[in-house]
Amino acid sequence: MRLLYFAWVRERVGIGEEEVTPPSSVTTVAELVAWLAAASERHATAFGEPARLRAAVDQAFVPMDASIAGAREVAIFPPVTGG
Amino acid sequence: MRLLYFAWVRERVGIGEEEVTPPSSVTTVAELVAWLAAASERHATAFGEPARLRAAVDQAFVPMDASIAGAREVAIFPPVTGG
Amino acid sequence: MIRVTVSTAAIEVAAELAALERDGAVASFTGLVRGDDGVATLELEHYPGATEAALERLAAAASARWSLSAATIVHRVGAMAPGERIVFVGTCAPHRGAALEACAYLIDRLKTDAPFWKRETVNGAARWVEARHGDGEAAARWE
Amino acid sequence: MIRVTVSTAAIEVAAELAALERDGAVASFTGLVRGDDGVATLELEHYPGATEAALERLAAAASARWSLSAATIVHRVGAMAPGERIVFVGTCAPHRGAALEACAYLIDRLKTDAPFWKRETVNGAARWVEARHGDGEAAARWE
Repeated sequence: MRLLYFAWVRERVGIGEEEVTPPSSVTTVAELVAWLAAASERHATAFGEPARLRAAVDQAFVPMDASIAGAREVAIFPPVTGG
Repeated sequence: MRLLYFAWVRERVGIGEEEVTPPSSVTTVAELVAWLAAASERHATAFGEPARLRAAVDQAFVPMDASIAGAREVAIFPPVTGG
Repeated sequence: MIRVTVSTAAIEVAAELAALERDGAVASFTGLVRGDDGVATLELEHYPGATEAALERLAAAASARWSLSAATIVHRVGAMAPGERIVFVGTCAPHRGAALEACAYLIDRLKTDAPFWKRETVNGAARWVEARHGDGEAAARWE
Repeated sequence: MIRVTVSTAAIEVAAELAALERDGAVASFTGLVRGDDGVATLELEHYPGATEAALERLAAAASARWSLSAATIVHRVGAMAPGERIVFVGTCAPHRGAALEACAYLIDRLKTDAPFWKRETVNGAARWVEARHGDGEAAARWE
């Protein structure tokens, strides 16, 4: 599964994307975020406050309880601020 | 008193402006229009349907029962259709 | 900054828009001569002096109500062809809500509050355009 | 006709507006980088592919809802300075109400539905801009 990070999530993790293989117990975006927060100190600073995060699965915006089953690309980022 | 005509009012009267001196019994725009309708056959075709007319006194839009006392310029025209 | 122009010259929207860019949000509306119903030419008559004054009052009212940084109204008069620009309204404000609302207000009110009269030529016959009932309603929603 | 552009190039509003003139009414909104609060530079990050797709969905939704003849969204990304254009939204329809409403809809929804993130530099310090609560409310009024 390819993960993409944007804005301060990308800055805190230190990279814009990575390939991961979460355990089968990780089935939703929220569970993926919790699992990522334990991956490293940098990941902990990025994923420690899930309420401040939003996500897209295969380029479609989804709520945090959305399934990641079969997802090829999951993006995690702060609320958007365009326009 | 200077009268200005626009759009089909101007076309029907045949001129865009004229100087008139209405009698003292003519005190409102509506009375002026009725008085003008009797001035000539062309005037009758322009001013015969007062409900289709609008007016400005000294360049300010006014209702037809507005006074013309002291007016220097009265414009008579159809409802506006700009924009 | 208020800018009002009534002219037979073609409306240059790029220059008008650039002059409006004084704050974070710029909204504009451009009206084009419609070619449906077989309209071949459109002629616009106005009331020199009174028309400009009415547009200036309108722009000043919008500027005060929405605290605009700039408001522009350009209205073409004389003869024009389908597809040509007949009116341009532009507003600038710090935030988008004010710019967009003021722009809608200006075009709605312009249609009822400024002395212009349209004459269309359709199939060789000229006719004065009748005022649309909906225009009065659109203007009234701002009261 | 739907036209969506996400680019580091400066936004050319004149060309965008001219391309929109396909019917009687054209509305536009331009957002400029604000220089208040001492902002020296603004940087825009986006989600390549997903951002363009989100803007295209938005433009298609507006086109269907208001029967638009044309809808354009141009969003700049990368580094820019105060006063520069960051976003342009334009709509064209036979009548002004549709063009103006669809334009307001597009800019309201763009702020909540498209993946862009702003980073400001103020007094030499960079900070990510927080989402505004009012943006969610403005977007929700179209539901």
